[in-house]
Amino acid sequence: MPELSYREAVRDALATAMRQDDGVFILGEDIAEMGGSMGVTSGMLEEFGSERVRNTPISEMALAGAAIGAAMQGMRPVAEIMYEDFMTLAAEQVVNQAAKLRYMSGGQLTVPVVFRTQGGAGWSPGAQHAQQLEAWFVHIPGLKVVFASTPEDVRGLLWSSIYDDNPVVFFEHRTLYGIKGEVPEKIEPIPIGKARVHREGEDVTVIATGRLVHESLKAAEEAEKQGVSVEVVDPRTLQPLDEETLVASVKKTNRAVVAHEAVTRMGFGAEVASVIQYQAFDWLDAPIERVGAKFAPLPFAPVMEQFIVPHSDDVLAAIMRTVGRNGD
Amino acid sequence: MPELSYREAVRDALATAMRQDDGVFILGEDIAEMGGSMGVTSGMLEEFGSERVRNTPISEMALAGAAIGAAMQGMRPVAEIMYEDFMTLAAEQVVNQAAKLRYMSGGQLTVPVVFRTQGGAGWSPGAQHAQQLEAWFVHIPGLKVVFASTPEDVRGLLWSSIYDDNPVVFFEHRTLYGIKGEVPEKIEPIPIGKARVHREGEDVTVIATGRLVHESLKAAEEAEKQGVSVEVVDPRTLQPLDEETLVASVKKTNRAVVAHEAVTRMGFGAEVASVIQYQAFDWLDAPIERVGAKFAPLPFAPVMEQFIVPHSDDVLAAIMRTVGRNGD
Amino acid sequence: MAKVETKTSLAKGDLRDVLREMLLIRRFEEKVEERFRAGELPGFLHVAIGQEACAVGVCRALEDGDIIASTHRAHGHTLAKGTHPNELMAELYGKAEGCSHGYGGSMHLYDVERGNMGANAVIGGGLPHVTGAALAFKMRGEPRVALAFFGDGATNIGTFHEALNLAQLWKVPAVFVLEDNHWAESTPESQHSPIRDLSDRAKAFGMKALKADGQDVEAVYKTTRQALDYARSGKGPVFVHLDCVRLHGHYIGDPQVYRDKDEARKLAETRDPITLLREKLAVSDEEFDELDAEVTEIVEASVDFAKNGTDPAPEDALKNIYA
Amino acid sequence: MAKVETKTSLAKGDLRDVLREMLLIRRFEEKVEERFRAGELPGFLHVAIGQEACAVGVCRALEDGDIIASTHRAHGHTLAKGTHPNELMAELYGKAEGCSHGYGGSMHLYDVERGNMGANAVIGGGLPHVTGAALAFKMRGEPRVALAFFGDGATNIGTFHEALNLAQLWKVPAVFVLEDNHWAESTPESQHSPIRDLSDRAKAFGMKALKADGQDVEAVYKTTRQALDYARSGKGPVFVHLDCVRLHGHYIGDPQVYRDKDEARKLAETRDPITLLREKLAVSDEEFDELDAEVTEIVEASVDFAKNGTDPAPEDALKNIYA
Ligand SMILES: Cc1ncc(C[n+]2csc(CCOP(=O)(O)OP(=O)(O)O)c2C)c(N)n1
Ligand SMILES: Cc1ncc(C[n+]2csc(CCOP(=O)(O)OP(=O)(O)O)c2C)c(N)n1
Ligand SMILES: [Mg+2]
Ligand SMILES: [Mg+2]
Repeated sequence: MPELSYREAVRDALATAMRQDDGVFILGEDIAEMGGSMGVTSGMLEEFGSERVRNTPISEMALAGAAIGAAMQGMRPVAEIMYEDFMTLAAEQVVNQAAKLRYMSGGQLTVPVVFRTQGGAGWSPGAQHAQQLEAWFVHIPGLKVVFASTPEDVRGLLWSSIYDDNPVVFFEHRTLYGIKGEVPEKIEPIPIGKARVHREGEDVTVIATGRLVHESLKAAEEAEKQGVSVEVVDPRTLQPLDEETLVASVKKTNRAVVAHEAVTRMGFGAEVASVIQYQAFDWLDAPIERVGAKFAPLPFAPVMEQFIVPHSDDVLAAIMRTVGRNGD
Repeated sequence: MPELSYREAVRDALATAMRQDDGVFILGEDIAEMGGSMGVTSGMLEEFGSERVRNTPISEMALAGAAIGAAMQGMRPVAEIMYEDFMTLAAEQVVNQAAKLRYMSGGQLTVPVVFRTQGGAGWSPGAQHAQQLEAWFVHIPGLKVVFASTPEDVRGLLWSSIYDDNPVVFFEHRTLYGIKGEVPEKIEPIPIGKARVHREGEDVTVIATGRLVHESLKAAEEAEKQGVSVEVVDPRTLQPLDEETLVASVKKTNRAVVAHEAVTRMGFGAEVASVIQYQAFDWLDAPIERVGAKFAPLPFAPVMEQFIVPHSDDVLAAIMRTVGRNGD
Repeated sequence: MAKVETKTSLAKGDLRDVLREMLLIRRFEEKVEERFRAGELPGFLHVAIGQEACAVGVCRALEDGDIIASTHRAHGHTLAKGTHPNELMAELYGKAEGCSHGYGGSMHLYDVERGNMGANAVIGGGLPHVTGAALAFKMRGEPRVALAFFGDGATNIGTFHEALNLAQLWKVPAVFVLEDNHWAESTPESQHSPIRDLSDRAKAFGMKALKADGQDVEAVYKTTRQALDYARSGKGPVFVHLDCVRLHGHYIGDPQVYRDKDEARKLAETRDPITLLREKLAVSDEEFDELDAEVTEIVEASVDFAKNGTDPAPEDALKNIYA
Repeated sequence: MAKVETKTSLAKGDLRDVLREMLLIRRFEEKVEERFRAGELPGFLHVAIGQEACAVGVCRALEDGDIIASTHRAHGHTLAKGTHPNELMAELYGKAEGCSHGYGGSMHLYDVERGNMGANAVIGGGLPHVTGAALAFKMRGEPRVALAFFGDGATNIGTFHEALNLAQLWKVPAVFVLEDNHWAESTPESQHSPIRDLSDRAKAFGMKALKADGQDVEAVYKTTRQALDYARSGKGPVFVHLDCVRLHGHYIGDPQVYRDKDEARKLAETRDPITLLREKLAVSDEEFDELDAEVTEIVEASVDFAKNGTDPAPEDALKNIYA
């Protein structure tokens, strides 16, 4: 099996779809000559030309909206919003338009558009270039929401997103672009709505997304050394959510930790915790732990930034807290 | 004690603050001659003139941003965003600017601005004029979030919001403007961060916001007839959240229902349920029930609209489900 | 597709048909006002009484395959783009037979088969869609044009600026039709815009701008034709400024406390587009009454159709969320 | 406050000081590049090498009490508005002594006491604040002006359109300074804007527009003066278009694969604002070296100051969230 970086995996999904399908094109700020602010689309201008690798002016709202309009006319555009924080500028189009057009038209319209964006702490970009806003879009009926954590997943899920007939908000994590992993020779679509069990375990289930999947796997290894067996599950798609897999895992382990980089309060973990406490109430031996960013904007100074966002030791501490409780 | 409608109570807080304080002014679309789309600011132009009751063009982003700029220079502007759905257009300014300016400046800046907005189903305005988005803003450190359900609360909390030195997102519910209630002769500020226990009870705690406070009180009366004693608590401020009062109530009743009009998935109830399962785990005799809108945009046809959003019978059903569980 | 042959002006016979269509829209909207006041219609409704020449003049100029995006004030555009009054009225009654099957309502009217990509209740919300649709046409080499309606108030929102800027930058076949009725809800133009000629908005993008009297349906038709030809030929988008009047309130039920009562009365007397066309065509009272009776019957029938329509089942609300 | 007396041009002595200040900014930014490459500076950094005349010319023209809002490319503006190099450098090192106490970083520089309301990492994000600040000044009858810097790329975003439109509508004392370096990140102006003279953007609002060579600090000063006087006198906002050059990459470390190497080299040879001023003032090599040594020492000292600064405690991250 070939090895790709997360960055290359994203690019491979885009390029392969564009090779096989004239309707697929990409648009965004500085995605052409420069290959995007994270180098994801690097080299694509040369292969596909400026009609299909389309630099846009700084107009997040209109570029999102133009992608929607093209999608309504049968294209499959993939729009890049350079930083997740700028999704706020495209929010009207994503939330009031893309998500609702099919519904408001009573099923007449189809809007097969993907909004790719990225974010994450770790490089001290400060409060306006690092926040994680995936929870917002999970709250909006009509959208699908994907957040992949490995090269294999990001490629297979982006592929599925491009060919999904619904608007998909597709989150990437900045610090993952460099990680490498094996991927199937040929792109295999990964169904939207299927969680991935990264590691089986008996004592506690950690449900994690994005960067925190990796932090959780690290924490799980550490916990193992301390005699605690940890199952790590990545929902991968936040909407639809594979409640079945998550709940089944917790029914097996009787304990749960939810981990993401976004602020804990009103973060995606709140939804997961609510679902689990409801569906696995009689199985739970301890309160569900939530691990996420502390309640602050992201500060600049690295020492403060690292304090705000969670790491493997935070996940480990949560694991230990939850197994420290007596079951009943 | 005088009686005011919810609408008059909002107006009274605005007008009283404007009478006593030159720094307070209001701005928004059609708030002057027309008195706003909901008539809230009706008559204020006549009293305060067009400098302080400032009609704006259709520019949600700039009117929010201009309010922020004026607040940074020591004014206390209250910006009206006509419909909650249009908060998406102001989101960048509210979320990346107002919420973070103090922090990014290391405490140099103060941004005492209020963003008033309203929404809610009930009048069949359709998918782009009725959604409830309060959960979004609860996720953003630096903002305070208020959602009042009675004339007394809306007046006292708006007063506190105007004089709070932080940006406040202030939600009103369209269907509540007409309800009447007694208010103190003189405006008494209500602390931001204090829940209100509307009704004491022994068997189950219903935590509700906005319109659902009234639906929950109705459901509580009905439950009473069926022998179930219900406590109804309105957090009133979603950020900061009075966790103490909520948790204390659930520790007493051992059962909880969370109710709001917004979509259940990733709604405010998810956060409340997560907090309660964590802090009152050993006290809970049943899973926490969540009552909210079904997972759909708001449809136009009244019969469908009413199906999507929750009513007192949905709260009642949740109460009955939760008391139907055996405690352990 | 071959390039369609261009008609640059309306023939006399066409004009009689145009009058009939404008009158149909007028009677339809008057009926909507009546039924709303009778408490039969839910939702927020906005009539475009006084702006019929814009809707009809513009939509007549379109070719098959061209598409439109409309606004909150959409009944006229929808009828002019070919939706049957029955389907429109059924939608306003929230019926399954409605053009949005009861999911949309007055501010969300769609008829995708007929090229109506929808009304939009968010000011400016549809403008980037038109840029994007036109881009799709251009990328596929289709000789189609995407056309957006919007109001004077909409020229203040960022979406307008971004969408038109992008359209010009990419030289897509789009036409942006400003129906300038000089009001944005309760706010007169002088209070919402710093410039007195909204055609100047196009200068920020270097976009070709045309202007016409929006009360003169022939002028509207001709100007739109010109704009469509230009856009279709690949030269880029066009901004069309139609000077028009809003004879009634912003929404049905609007007491218009903010407006001088005389203004609307005077406009109704001097600038009613139906009266103007009728005079131009020298339609006799008898002829006019005949036309009127004919369209009134259609409107009445649409109310019957709507009232006899099917209420969606409550659970239908869970359909059509995802494809 | 009484109306401040107006200086319409810079005296000879001032100009020598201006040269020194521009050189200080240049050396400061070169040092920042060096320290970034050495791996000492976290975050995303953008230098404005080549644009020093804009920062200095504009800020010199301001009166006490006037305020500015800056962009992601903020070092020059910040120094020119009076922040000490020590405090700026300390911020870039993430120290408590920094002008944002380590919470902001290069894209979020503040010095509120000195009227710098902050850099902004969101394109266009600060523009409506300037409209609002100017509104506050106007409402309180204070003779102050609020001034925003922004780039050519920023003229494409809706925030720009809305904020300038509102400022003109309300006739607030604001000045909007476009630093047109003809690049938005990797995107040349011809690819991001459909018009070739960005002064035309002001026409959409009917805003008074002035233009100057942004490499000529005297011209920048004079033009800004004119704009400030106009705004301060209550006549409304002014759009100031400065034609300038970006000599280095978009961000530090930018390999500029998208840019012809010759372009930047030629610009450095012919349009470096420091060289231009130096020639105009006929500064001898000795004099220049003296100046250079002087500012270099200040810059070196700022690095020492920064390195010896206090790291915030991790828990400090939980402060300053709410007032
Ligand atoms: C973004 C947004 N802001 C506010 C509104 C409320 N609103 C509906 S119509 C309208 C006025 C629109 O004026 P104009 O564009 O001139 O259209 P007209 O009503 O005159 O047809 C306003 C403010 C809205 N629908 N969308
Ligand atoms: C809303 C938004 N979109 C995109 C970016 C990423 N970005 C940072 S600087 C920049 C280019 C800005 O160009 P211009 O306004 O000309 O300023 P310059 O960099 O030339 O000083 C872009 C696209 C951003 N910071 N904010
Ligand atoms: Mg109008
Ligand atoms: Mg630039």
